[in-house]
Amino acid sequence: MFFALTDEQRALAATVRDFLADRFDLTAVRAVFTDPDGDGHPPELWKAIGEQGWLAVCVPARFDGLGLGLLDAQIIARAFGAGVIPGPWLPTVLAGEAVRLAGSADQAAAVLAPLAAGDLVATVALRGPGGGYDHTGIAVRATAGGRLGGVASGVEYLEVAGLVVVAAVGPAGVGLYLLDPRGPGVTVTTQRGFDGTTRLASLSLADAAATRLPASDAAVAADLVRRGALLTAADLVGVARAALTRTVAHDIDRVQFGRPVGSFQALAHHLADLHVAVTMAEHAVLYAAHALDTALPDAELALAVAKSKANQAAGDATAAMIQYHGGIGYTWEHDAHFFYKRAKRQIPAFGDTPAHLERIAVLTVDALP
Amino acid sequence: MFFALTDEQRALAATVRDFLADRFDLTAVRAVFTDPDGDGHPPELWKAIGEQGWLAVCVPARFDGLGLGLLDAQIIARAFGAGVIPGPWLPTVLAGEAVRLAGSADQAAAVLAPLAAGDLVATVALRGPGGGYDHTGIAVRATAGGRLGGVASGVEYLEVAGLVVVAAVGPAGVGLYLLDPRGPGVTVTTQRGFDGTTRLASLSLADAAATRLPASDAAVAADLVRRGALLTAADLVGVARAALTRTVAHDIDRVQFGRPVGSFQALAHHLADLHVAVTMAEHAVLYAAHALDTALPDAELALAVAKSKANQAAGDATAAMIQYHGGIGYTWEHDAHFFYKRAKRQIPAFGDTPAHLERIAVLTVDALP
Amino acid sequence: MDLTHPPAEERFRAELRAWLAENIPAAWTEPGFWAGVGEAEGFDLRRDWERRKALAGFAGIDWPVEYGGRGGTPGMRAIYDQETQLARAPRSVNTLGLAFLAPTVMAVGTPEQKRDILGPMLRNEVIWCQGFSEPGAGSDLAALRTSGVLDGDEYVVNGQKVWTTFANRGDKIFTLVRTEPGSRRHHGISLLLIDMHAPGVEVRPIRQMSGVSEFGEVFLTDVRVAASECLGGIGNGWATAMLLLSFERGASGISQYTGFRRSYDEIVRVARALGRDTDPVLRQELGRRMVELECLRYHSMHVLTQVEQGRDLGAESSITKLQWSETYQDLFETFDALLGADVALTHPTADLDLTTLRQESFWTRSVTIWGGSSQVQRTIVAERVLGLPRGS
Amino acid sequence: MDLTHPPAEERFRAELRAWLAENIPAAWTEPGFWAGVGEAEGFDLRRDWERRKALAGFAGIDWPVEYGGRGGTPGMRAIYDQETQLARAPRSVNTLGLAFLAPTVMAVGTPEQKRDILGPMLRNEVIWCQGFSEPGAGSDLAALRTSGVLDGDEYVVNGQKVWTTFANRGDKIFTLVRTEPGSRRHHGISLLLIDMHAPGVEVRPIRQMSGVSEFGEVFLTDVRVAASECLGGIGNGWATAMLLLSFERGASGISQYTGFRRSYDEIVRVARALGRDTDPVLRQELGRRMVELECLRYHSMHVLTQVEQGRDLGAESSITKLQWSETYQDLFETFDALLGADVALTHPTADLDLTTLRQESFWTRSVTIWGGSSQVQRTIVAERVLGLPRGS
Repeated sequence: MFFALTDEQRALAATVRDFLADRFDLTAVRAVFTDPDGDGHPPELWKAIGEQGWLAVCVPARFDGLGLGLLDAQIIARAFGAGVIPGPWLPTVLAGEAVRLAGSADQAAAVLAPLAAGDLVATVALRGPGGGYDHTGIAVRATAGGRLGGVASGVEYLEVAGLVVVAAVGPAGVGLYLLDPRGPGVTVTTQRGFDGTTRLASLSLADAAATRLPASDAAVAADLVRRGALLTAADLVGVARAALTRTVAHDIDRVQFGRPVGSFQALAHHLADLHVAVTMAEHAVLYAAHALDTALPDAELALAVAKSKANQAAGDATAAMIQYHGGIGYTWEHDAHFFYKRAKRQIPAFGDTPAHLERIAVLTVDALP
Repeated sequence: MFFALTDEQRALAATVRDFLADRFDLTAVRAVFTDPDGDGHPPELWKAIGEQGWLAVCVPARFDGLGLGLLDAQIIARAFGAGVIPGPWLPTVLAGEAVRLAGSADQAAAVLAPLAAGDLVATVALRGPGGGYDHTGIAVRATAGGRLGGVASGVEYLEVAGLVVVAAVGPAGVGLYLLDPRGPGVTVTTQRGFDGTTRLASLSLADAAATRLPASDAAVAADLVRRGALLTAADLVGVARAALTRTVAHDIDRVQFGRPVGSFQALAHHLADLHVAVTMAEHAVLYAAHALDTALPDAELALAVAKSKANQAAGDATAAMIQYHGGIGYTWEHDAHFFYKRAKRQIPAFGDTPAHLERIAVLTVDALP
Repeated sequence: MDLTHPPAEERFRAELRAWLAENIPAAWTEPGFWAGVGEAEGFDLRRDWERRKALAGFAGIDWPVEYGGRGGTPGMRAIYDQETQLARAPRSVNTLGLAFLAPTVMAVGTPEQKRDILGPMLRNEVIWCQGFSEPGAGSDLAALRTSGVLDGDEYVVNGQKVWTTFANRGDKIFTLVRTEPGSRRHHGISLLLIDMHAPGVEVRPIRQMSGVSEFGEVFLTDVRVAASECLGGIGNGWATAMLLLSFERGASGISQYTGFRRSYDEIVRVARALGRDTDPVLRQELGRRMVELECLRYHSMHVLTQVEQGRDLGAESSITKLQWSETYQDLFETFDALLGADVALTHPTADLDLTTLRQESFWTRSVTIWGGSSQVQRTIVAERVLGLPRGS
Repeated sequence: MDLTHPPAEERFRAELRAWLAENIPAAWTEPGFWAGVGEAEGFDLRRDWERRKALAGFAGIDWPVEYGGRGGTPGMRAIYDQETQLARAPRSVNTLGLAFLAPTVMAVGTPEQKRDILGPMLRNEVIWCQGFSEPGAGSDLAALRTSGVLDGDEYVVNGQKVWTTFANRGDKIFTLVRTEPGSRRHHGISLLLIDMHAPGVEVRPIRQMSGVSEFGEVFLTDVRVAASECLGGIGNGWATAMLLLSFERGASGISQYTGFRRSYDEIVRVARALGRDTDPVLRQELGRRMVELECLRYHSMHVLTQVEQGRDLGAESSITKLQWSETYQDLFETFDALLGADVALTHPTADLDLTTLRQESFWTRSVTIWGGSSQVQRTIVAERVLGLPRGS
């Protein structure tokens, strides 16, 4: 039994953490956050992410990747969450996963090596406005010839992406398509939002040329969503842990009524409950990553558990971060709102809690013999 | 604006409270609770209830009743909840309401006077096994001639009742029927349960003769359920307030780690939240009773709010009563479990929380212009 | 029970409602209007509107006539709170003055203070700020450090105040100042009335997480204040401040209810636009929110009754605060829940603009902090209502 | 990550599983069996079964061979916890001895104590009770008042213990006694081993709210105990007790998970029988319970890993306790929720017997109280894990 990260994995975690503390701390985040007209994609950060190999984690070795799995990728996602790091790392990794899972040899060769090196920003467009992450949420149709029409909403970093993986319903059902977002028939429209640690846009397609990933179908699309959910859960767990740690540190120092605020029992007990919740969410993300990597029979359940628990932990911890900082935690000037807003955005991403709980019911209530 | 009880109503509340403290305290409750084979219907208590006029509250003056409304009846229900009082007061009052609302003049004359005087124990049988409180939950069918067939579950004090109001679906839809539970074609079967402050039984009917309340229909049946829900909510509010008050008193006295347990902030804050919840439930029951009595346009919403809030307050307060008494609160010998078990039984009675919340959604979401 | 208002109060309602209908421009009630006009213009519009309202006789509803008020009943005050919300009247820009300073002046002010402060406040000629909180003294007010040193018949005040609403628009500020050097905690404090335009007063707006700036910091550097500009007596500031804060108890919650009830309906309309209003799980959440909202309404009737009966509500006001603030916050958690994956977008669909609701949603994070945090309120309920022993 | 067990551990699992399959009568696993047999008969069946299991080599799995144990790994212990639950093996009647007293004896017992206590305990020849709590000393153990006065080479013990599991069936009891007259709090206490059959020991069963009596009160009146019947040294009882309680940390939660997971399935079957398993609102509740259950399982793997790596879990055991106890309690709130209006009935329909689940549901109210209440556990997490300053 070894339910833990290996020494190498711990070293990776430390590297990412140290790098961010050194080179992209909350001051750097603030610069991106408070510039909503900017592209939210600092070039020096992206360059470093490429150099460090953090885009290559899941890319097979034959395409100059590290050939690792989600267990390693979630280490990076967690650190990025903890640092509320902007930039298209997550959607790029996810687009790479789509190509790895369902692309032809040529597609893989064309996409994965530059993606791993940081030479290609990519993203995924998996649902229409107001839609969920299953096939009913897709609002793009595909012809047999691979022409796409329709719309996708909330696409991360679409405006800086060189490649989009689009989920569309074609004559043979759901498929994934590679699209050049600068091609004819493609309209990209900025979507304003409150979370300055990302950039979002909608994608409107009118007879736009795209190439199908030949092995893609509904099952692969669902798998891709699960991978997105796992990395998002890891991001949320990072957010939750950082929010809690920062709140504890503040409440050890902050004195009211002649005592540190953290010595008031009602607050202390709430923080203790949050610690239990965040710890459980950490366990759950670890397990789900491993389960997806090794195709354990309960991988789907584990994923739904991990995302549900990460949603709860991050929602509660970031709300507590504001409440237990007192007035200062509610200001623009304090960093608490970065964590709060990122959690708010990520909680419904790749499946909100009710969707995952219903999935759990399917797997444990309906499936009971 | 006068949102409060009148002096007369306060006096009634004090009378009931004092009477119970004097003549039917928790020792008397215990005797009934711990004798599951007994009929749960102490004659001296019933006699006194009749003499005091507590069965006559909603009965019109022409049948020797007091001609008051639910606002007065809920005073008694609350005191009975606070004292975890056994006996068929609530189902008898409710059966009287059915006759008052939908009975013929003859039926009213035959039933209401003896009922008001305490000479008649009555009850209501409104749903089948596993069924809810709307028409889909009814498992009794009626012929045009008033013969009943089918089954009803969880009927309070059926075994001591001289009259049952049965909801049945007949040729003209839902109706309410007067049934003699000792007549032919009627089988009464004890149903064992954990709440020793009541007695429950099922009613099996095979071609049993009954008399329809001529003005009864689906609307009257729904109104009757609302009245039952209101009185049950009042009972729960009484339970909740008593559970909280007793817990506060215990935790002021109980010393651990050299301090009264009630001075520990986490516990104190939880009790404060419970006080807010119980206070709101008290307000809500008061308002709903008045709204039903005076047919305010939002009476239906108010009832659903009152029952939902009373459910929550009583569930939380009685669970806290056990937790914050420490080990002793978990013993048979302590009284905490009377409150806990009565709340458990009453919470789903006349509509569980999800049912009332869905009703609220119908009234405030679907009905929004 | 009698939930009706007497005829005189209902006549007042009709009169007020008619005046509001005539005097609130239609454009003001359109979604996004106030978010659209700039902060400065919005303030000026509100300031002027409120002045006109005062001149029409709809200010100081329950103030005595001698102080320029209408001399109305608590019931009229509740009707005013409700009707101005229903009509989407702009929020007051002089809230803290009207709610807190004014009744304190009536109670302990000198005749000159009553004359000079109350009328101009009602007509919005003087906008008042509150200067209680300091960076190190939030919930723990007695930890304040702003000092005033007597020099002739003036105090020289130095210090810093924070969370001051409308700091950058205010004309005067009622301030807690430690006027007895070396005093500790509740002792040696005075409530001074300081001119915000005086030399040495500097203001820095505090931007909130919503992006809006309604609060500010106030820096006081050698600000000279006449000793006569003290309310309630020199050295008696703590008692005066406690008296002042006790007037929060007048609030029954009906104003909050009326506003939140509208937000609920707006949220339902958003759910409908997104096709989520038929989702049984979300319906349960909405139902749960409505339970708490309606309880707040019933509670406000209870409070009004107590006030009309002349009862001291005391620590019960903490129940009102907990009920409205926690309910308000939860309501917007439900708003987020029903937006699903598009929660982060200002316009999840082309014809759905969530700017205003989103700002309100961020605002709800603050309501459990200011005016006594939920933690402070629970302590008050535990100790003063339930009688639990003082803990820590 | 490697969530497999090494081959030796899997061989152990196979061996154990086969033995259990052969030795647990089919009748024992039928619903209601244990509720049906009387308390006394049930105890005897379990006592005897456990003795046979010990003789077959399936007791003391991770105890050293020299003490009669199997000398197995922590992984084997976890497998044992899981497989006995899966096979619905009867719960041990000697839990407190096996889990707490035994490792303490191994650590600080004299050679004679090791010899006399461990073997007979494993074979259930001596059933051990715990005598720590007193009526005035629940969570606050150091408030204990039971006294032992030295008389020759014996202590004369007087006092009262409470919440003693199997008080009426036990043979010996390990007890905290104040052996130094006038000592206070943690000082002057000794851990004495008292014969429950000795003169002066009286037992009164405590009936629980479920109606079952598993606990009891123990009255000690002039009970004479040889001074040699002390574990860990006279006057050193507090340290010995803390060492003893620290062995709770061995529990990874896998045993609880396995049991609760079965209860979840039973609850789902009840929902199905009542046609409530398709209700979208109840499905959300069930889903939420499953989230916490699965987290408990992952957590148990984490704990086992830490134990295998020789790490001291310390205060982390409070996290385990909070997670399993609160999850267990919530699971049975969901059970109640899905029963709807028939919640109070033992047989809501003719073919549905809820007696056992209902008893379990009442039992869950106790698990957040004993073994350190949830409040005590949260304090430990706050102070010792998060490093928050000691409050009160």
